Amino acid sequence: MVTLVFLGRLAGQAGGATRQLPAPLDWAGLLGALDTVLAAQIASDRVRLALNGALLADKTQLQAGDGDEVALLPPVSGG
Amino acid sequence: MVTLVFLGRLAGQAGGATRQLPAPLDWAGLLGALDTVLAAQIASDRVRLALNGALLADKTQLQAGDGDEVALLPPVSGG
Amino acid sequence: MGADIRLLDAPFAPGAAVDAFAAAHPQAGGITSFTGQVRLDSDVLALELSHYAPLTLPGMTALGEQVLARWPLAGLLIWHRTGLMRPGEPIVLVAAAARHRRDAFQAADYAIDHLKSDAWFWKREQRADGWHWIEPREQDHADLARWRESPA
Amino acid sequence: MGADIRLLDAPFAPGAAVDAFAAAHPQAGGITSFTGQVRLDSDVLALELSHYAPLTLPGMTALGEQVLARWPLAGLLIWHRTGLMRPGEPIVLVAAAARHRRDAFQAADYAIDHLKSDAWFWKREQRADGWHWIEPREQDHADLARWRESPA
Repeated sequence: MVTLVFLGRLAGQAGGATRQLPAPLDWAGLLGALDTVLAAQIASDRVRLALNGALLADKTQLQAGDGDEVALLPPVSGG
Repeated sequence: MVTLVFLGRLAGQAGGATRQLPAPLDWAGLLGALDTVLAAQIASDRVRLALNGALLADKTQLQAGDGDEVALLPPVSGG
Repeated sequence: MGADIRLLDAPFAPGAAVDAFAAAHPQAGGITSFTGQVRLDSDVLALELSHYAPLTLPGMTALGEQVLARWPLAGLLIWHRTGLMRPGEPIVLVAAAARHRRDAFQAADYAIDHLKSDAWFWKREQRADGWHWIEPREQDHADLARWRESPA
Repeated sequence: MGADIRLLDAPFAPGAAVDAFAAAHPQAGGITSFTGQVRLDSDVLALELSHYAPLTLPGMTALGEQVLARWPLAGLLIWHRTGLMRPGEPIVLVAAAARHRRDAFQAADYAIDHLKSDAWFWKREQRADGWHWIEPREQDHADLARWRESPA
């Protein structure tokens, strides 16, 4: 399984902070597994992806395997 | 009497923090009452005078009467 | 010397932290510190900060190293709260100790400006009508731009 | 609101002062503070600060009013020690509380830069070979010039 971690407002929109999806998981698989509103948000330029704690320069190149953690990171909050 | 208050290094050079001089006291009288080394220092542009807590714009215009306090202020120290 | 970088999940006293930090760096002539606290605002009941451990602490650590490389400091401290906070509680403390006060001011100023962008925190406020996520602020971008325009 | 301006002839704890100051201004989101302490230096045994009461406190008070007029602050604190101090003891504490952190930083920075010129203090250091008066520093003039060149 791949663990998705939803940060910030995405957690509320996903209905929880984490979710499990079957491995392997790529970008098309991720978008396809989410409802269309959430998928559109995650596809926006403002949301970044980290695979096992490392930010992806190009999130569309996601390749997650069994046991991996994919974090979905909206813009951080202001002060 | 007029009280002179020597601040900073001037106190050491005057041999004490305060000194009494007869009133009235003007600029020439002040310089004349001090030894020549101290008088030269006090005449330098870097030393300012305050009469009863008020800085004099032109210290050569000093006019101190009985009970007045004349402070002799060298440059303040750096941080 | 490494920076003192911490994520704290319980309230802390900035004053005691800064006094201990100052005492630990007696060769420094000056310590500049910044405390951010939850503002007392008639609308805000509480503030919640969430973070993503694999990114947030490494981001703070990298920022600390960057600040130490840029200014000659005797010490640097960056502490940040997470979790639920009430009005008046400290959120963040940055302190920089240096031989010269200009270095201490610039380092602390830079650290707090960059903490927003280099560390990953998400904030939401509880108001009478529920929880609201806080968006990035334009002022933060302007604050960061200062450092790009004029190197310290 | 007036500034909290004090001349102190005994040691004080900056941390406790800043915590109390922060608590007194809960509407401020940020507090910037600067502590100057007697540097631990192999040569310096003690530092003595003298002042001239009729000028020193009015100078600090006028500086406080000037800072409050220039930045929108929730509070301002300027405390300065006088008398004999040992290495590690705090000499000066400046703290500025503001809604926005840029105001707090600039106000504290300005206050400490101008304290040297607007308040009258004379310092001497005790070293192994006796007491030495400290002269004005070029860096202080440069620090003040910053504020004339670019208004905040």
